[in-house]
Amino acid sequence: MAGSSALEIRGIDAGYGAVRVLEDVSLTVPAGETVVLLGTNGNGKSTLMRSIMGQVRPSAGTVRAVLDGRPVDLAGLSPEQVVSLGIVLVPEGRRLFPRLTVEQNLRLGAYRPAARERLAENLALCFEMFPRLAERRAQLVGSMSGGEQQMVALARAVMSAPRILLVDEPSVGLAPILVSRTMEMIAEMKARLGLTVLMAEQNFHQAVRIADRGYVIVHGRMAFEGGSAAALQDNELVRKVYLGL
Amino acid sequence: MDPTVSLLLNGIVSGLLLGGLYAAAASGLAVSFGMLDIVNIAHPALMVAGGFAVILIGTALGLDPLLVAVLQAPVFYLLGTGIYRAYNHFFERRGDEALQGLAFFFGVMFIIEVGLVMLFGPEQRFLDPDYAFVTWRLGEIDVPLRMLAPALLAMAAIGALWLFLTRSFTGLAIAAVAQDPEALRLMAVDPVRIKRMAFGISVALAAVAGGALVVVQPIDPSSHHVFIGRVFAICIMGGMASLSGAVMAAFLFGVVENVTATFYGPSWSPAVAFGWLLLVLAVRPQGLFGRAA
Amino acid sequence: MSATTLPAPAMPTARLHLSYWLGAGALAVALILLLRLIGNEYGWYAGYFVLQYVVLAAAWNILGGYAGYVNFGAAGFMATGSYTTIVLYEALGLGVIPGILGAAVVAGLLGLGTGYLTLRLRGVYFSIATLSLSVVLQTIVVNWDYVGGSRGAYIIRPMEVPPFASYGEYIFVVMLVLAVIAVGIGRTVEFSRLGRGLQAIRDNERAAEAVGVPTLRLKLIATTLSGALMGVAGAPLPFYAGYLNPEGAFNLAYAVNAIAMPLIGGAGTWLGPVIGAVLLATLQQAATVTISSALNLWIVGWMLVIFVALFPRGILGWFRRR
Amino acid sequence: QDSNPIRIGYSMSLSGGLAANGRSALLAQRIWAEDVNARGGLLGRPVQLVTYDDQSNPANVPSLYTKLIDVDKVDIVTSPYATAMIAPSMPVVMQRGMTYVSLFGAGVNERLKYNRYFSMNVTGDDIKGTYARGFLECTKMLPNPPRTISILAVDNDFAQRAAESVRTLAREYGLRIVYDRSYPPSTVDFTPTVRAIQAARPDVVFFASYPPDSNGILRAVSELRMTAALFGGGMIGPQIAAVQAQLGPILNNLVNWDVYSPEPTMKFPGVDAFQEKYRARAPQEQTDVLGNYLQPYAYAQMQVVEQALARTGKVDQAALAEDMRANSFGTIVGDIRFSALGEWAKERNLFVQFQNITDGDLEKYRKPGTKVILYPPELKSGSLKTPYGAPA
Amino acid sequence: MSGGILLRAERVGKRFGGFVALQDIDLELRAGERLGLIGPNGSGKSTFVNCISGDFAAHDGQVTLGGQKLDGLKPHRRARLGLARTFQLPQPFTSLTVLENVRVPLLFAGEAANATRRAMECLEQVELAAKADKLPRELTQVEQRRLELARAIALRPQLLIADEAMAGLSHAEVDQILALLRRLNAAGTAVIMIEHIMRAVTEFSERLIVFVAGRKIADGAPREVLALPEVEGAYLGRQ
Ligand SMILES: Nc1ncnc2c1ncn2[C@@H]1O[C@H](COP(=O)(O)OP(=O)(O)OP(=O)(O)O)[C@@H](O)[C@H]1O
Ligand SMILES: Nc1ncnc2c1ncn2[C@@H]1O[C@H](COP(=O)(O)OP(=O)(O)OP(=O)(O)O)[C@@H](O)[C@H]1O
Ligand SMILES: [Mg+2]
Ligand SMILES: [Mg+2]
Repeated sequence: MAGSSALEIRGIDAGYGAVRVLEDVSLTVPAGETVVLLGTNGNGKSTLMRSIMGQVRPSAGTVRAVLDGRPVDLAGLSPEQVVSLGIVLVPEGRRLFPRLTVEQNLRLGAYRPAARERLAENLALCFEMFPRLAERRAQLVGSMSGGEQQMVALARAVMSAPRILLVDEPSVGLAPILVSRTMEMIAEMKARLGLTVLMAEQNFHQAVRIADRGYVIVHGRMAFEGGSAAALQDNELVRKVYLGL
Repeated sequence: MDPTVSLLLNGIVSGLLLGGLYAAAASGLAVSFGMLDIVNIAHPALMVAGGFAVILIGTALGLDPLLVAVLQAPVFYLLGTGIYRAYNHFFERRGDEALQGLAFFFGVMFIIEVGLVMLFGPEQRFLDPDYAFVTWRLGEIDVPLRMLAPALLAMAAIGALWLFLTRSFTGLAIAAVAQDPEALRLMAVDPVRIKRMAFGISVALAAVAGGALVVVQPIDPSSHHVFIGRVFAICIMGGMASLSGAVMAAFLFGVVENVTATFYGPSWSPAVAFGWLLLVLAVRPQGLFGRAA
Repeated sequence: MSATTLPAPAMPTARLHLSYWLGAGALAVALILLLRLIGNEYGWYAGYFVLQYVVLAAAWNILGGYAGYVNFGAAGFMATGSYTTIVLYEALGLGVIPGILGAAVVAGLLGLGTGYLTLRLRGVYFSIATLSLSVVLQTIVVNWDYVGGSRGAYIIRPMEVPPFASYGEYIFVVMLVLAVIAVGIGRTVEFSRLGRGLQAIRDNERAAEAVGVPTLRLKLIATTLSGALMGVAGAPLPFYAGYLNPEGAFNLAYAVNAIAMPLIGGAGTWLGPVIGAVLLATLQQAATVTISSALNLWIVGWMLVIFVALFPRGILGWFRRR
Repeated sequence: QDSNPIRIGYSMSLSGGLAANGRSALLAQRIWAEDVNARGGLLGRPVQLVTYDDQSNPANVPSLYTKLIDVDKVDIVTSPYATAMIAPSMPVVMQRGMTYVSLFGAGVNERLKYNRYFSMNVTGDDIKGTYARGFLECTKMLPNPPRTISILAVDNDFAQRAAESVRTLAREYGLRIVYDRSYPPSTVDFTPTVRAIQAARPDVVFFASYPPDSNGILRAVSELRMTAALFGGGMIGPQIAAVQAQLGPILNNLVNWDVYSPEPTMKFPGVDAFQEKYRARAPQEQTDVLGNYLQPYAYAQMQVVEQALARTGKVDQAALAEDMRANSFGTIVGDIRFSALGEWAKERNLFVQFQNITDGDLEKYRKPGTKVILYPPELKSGSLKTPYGAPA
Repeated sequence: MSGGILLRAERVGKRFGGFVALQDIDLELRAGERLGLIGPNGSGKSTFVNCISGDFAAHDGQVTLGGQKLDGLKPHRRARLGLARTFQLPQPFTSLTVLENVRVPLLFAGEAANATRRAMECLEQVELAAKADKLPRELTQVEQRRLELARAIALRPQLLIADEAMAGLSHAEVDQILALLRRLNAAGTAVIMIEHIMRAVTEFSERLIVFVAGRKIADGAPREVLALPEVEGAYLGRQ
């Protein structure tokens, strides 16, 4: 598997209306690895994620996924088609269904046919990872605390039985104890389910614990590519912005 | 039996039967209005249109109105998806649905009503199955089949809908789609397709309710007026997105109306029923059977 | 909801308001002169028909357009105004003008009461509550013999009101003045902090409260104003028609038009309801007198659909976008 | 010969709640215009009808009538159908001093006292004092004198006047009122109401209702097997073909207010010819197929205009009114004379009983013997059958 | 620079149905104080803010601000008394521009005359001035949070409660917001900071309070509080 990339983005431009957010961005997420995407806010991390999912249409460049060794061009696919392939996003701001219960939210995660088969198994897995959700399975999600909602968002992604998981800032709003646990969980999910993970994250210390490599995006351009966690830590930009050095 | 008790019991039973008709009319709305947030004020007009279709087809083929109502439901499903397509194209896609959609459906309501006048004339139309003249007697309680048969059909249709909504993934998606359509796409669901289906279902239910209405009473193109306030009130009282809530509210509404009519005269029954709704809303803003979020 | 922010007025507000009143006054005088020139009674009556909707739409817009509280019960408020006039006529023999003042007070109080509904009811819940209110009011009127109950009430109006050439002209001028006032009030609301506060409420009531907007007070002002003006829109009706029954007073058309007209013109702007009302009411009147069959209502229905489809943010919104 | 037509303008309800009757009235009036024109017109001029749809909405009426008078400059105006539509036209018509023949208004001129108002309706000046008399007279035909009566009336103008009349007259006939209520037009289910009436055990049952409620009431009555010695009243609906077809035998022995029945006693000259033409065209115009109700009166309304014009020889509103006050009119609904208020000088509320009905076939309604006239005595064509609703 | 007691909460309690979200919370805050409030997710922090701001009616207890009892006062009255809060999930006025969003509080705080100028100042403070004419939906999540802050400081509050104003910010951006809060504090505004970013909390707070499961379990100097084993167990985890 080594070397054959699971997600491959080449030279994309993307934006909203007349506003150009991404310029000539390339990025590779090799199969079975966890890649962290760094960048201060407003630099286009979420836009990049959305471009992969088909929520934003890049005006140039290619987005390709390799699934079971078979390359798939994602350009022109709708989000639902992308998700059907097993590429799942935990979106910024969680995007839960507030007037549905925890359990209903999770079940909806398993909508894609491949995930339905594993519904029971995945549900048990979610409740094992987040016991709080098992306690609150009948609570309306809208009434949960911020952190609890973050748990639902992650769990819902698990329910989709992802092959490639995109996570947009998973640690936002989580208590420290949960941040490290979430990172471990993503690592564990990756190990258990054989995932490939692309994660946008601000909490550098936590992110590098599980990251195999990383990118830094500045003003919509790829500013740095770190082949390993150590390389990232040594980068000037990262040291300045994330480590306060 | 004490005559007053007998009156009361009969009032309750006939109220429940009337509630069956209301439930039929409101259940489709619980989907479009309650779940999709589409204020389809033309729903009762669609119901009456369904009634006209039932009479036309039923008379031509000599079939039972309730049977025709069920058979024609797929056609109305398609009509519903068509209306939704227009709605989506002109409003939803542009993010202007909430209020503009209301005006749109007001227009649809006029078009249907006057269209029916132009097609069939303003006269009353009817199609009575044989059982419409049969009344069962259980002790001192009368159960006219004219009211019972439609109520049972309504319950069956609502039961099927309920199973569909609670047991299927599509049903779950219908419940979620209005809350965040964009997020639903991240669950591999096409929200537009889901809404189209759901709206089609709601219109199909309107057509079934139209069949029920035909059995209960003759109809004319403006018959829907009396239902507009009632069905929306019932949906609200039922807690919007809750089908079981809407059914309970429909029964309650029917019973309140009929018991009031029995003891205080029919003159005040709408005021009592709607006044009561105001009261319910004042105490429980989320409806009688709704859940606070 | 269609409105986006308006640029802050460039002129000082006082001058801005003065220019409205002068402009509207001039327009009104011009209109009267024009109709006199045409010189037939129908002009006054058709004009009244359109203007009553201008008042109604402007009134609805104050609550529905700015604050986003959709009132389904406009017919109830209008009828409250009409029946206030009838009561004053029956009891004291009063004419149109006192009727209008009375209607403003009574319908305003009813609006104030409705305002308290907004304490707990938002969105469609509020709408259905106002609809219920209208049903309850109608039942009361129907059972109230003093105002004729379901049989309706007759008003014997004076044959002439000097210096006006005819009663038609008189009632038209009255409605014209009311329309100028109603639109002026809507406009004043829009450019005042009341309007801005209502917009904040429409967008996010909880946040508005948190940043110090007295939401309840603003909503009460809005429901009272809006209710009073709707009552005013209905107040001259018994004198216009000489007769009113509950079915006519609570006609579905009022509730529908009160919503449709601002939406088509552009809700949440002062001019939108005027445009919508003039356009739609003229169209309705024209369809009624040109097409002498049921087709007229059908065409009105299609027009409604086509207009909202073409101008999803109202006609005004469409121009703004260009 | 003057080819410049005489234009008669009015509004009719062609859509909305009153449309069913409005449309058939319009058809009758069109037939009249064709008849007149076939005879060479009026005063040597052809007749032209100028009509608008008032949508059953009273608020539309004032502007339509100003349009007719001021813009269309019609020579004559006649009224829309029913009180709620006629009343709002009055101020306009009065201001112009137009002579005005109305159709099926009730008590419109009671307070207005307009001396150029003439009404084509059988109810006469004093609805309260006369309307229900015929019905109550029928109690005298019963084998045992009844003691109690129930009243249920819909909340609208005509029904409330009818109910008031029963209330006023009941004592005179020795009847005690044991149930007296109104219901709103939006009522869907009548079972509870009928059951409440049943519980009061009235000997005589009086309903004043409108379609479709009349249907709902009679269906509920049949389902609850309600019976009464004398049963009926002022129900609007059983006069209409569609309702007769639907209710079929449920109508048997119902005693109801009416205005026309094809009994030998009512064979006024011209009515058969009118009905023949009407029935030939009704299906295609989608209106009532029989024309046994207000249709002959709509025709007669125009006959009054026609005869007054013919006599006065010119379109002169004052002269026309003068003529209408002074003369009697021979119409297809009989000879008519107007009172000072413009109502029929002598009321002619019919009370008919439905008899010998076995199914919903409408053919029998074209012939005598189905709607037997019980009142007034001079038109009486059969005898009362009692009770209503006895098990078959 | 801390003065007398500004905010006092006594035995505040809140239930949702049968679920006890807050129980017997006592808290005192001096004028100009910088207080950190931490606790696991769902421990009741936001609920507490809502009880203080008047969004929720507390079931028990009472709250005073500057000696005045707040019970029964609606949120906007409390805002006028100098209590400003931001929402954990940003709640902008969606149809108003960024500038208008900030003008709204000023219009109702008796500053209508120079509302525009003051609003621009506030936007400058949160570095949003460049986006004054944008609609909130065109802002990123983080920018929306800053807008929340701008709206809150426009009220010139005596007390600002910032509910996770820094979630999702990078190190450098956290520093910017911290600097902003410090400037405000230096001008006399007391701040309650609810935050899960420990660096921010420790750098900023003079005092730290910890909620666990709706109860206050610790209150004191940051270093001491963070050293408590129960805080580590429930909240921090092994660092
Ligand atoms: N829907 C939108 N319409 C217009 N502009 C947008 C939209 N969404 C984002 N932007 C703009 O695009 C730019 C990049 O936004 P993006 O959300 O990708 O940044 P990000 O790196 O994810 O930031 P954050 O850390 O704040 O989440 C920002 O300047 C933002 O204002
Ligand atoms: N309306 C409600 N109905 C039921 N439970 C509720 C409601 N609102 C809040 N809760 C529950 O109350 C608890 C406290 O919520 P709160 O939002 O105060 O937590 P928090 O400390 O702010 O957490 P976080 O750090 O995740 O934001 C949570 O468990 C939440 O699920
Ligand atoms: Mg982002
Ligand atoms: Mg919180």
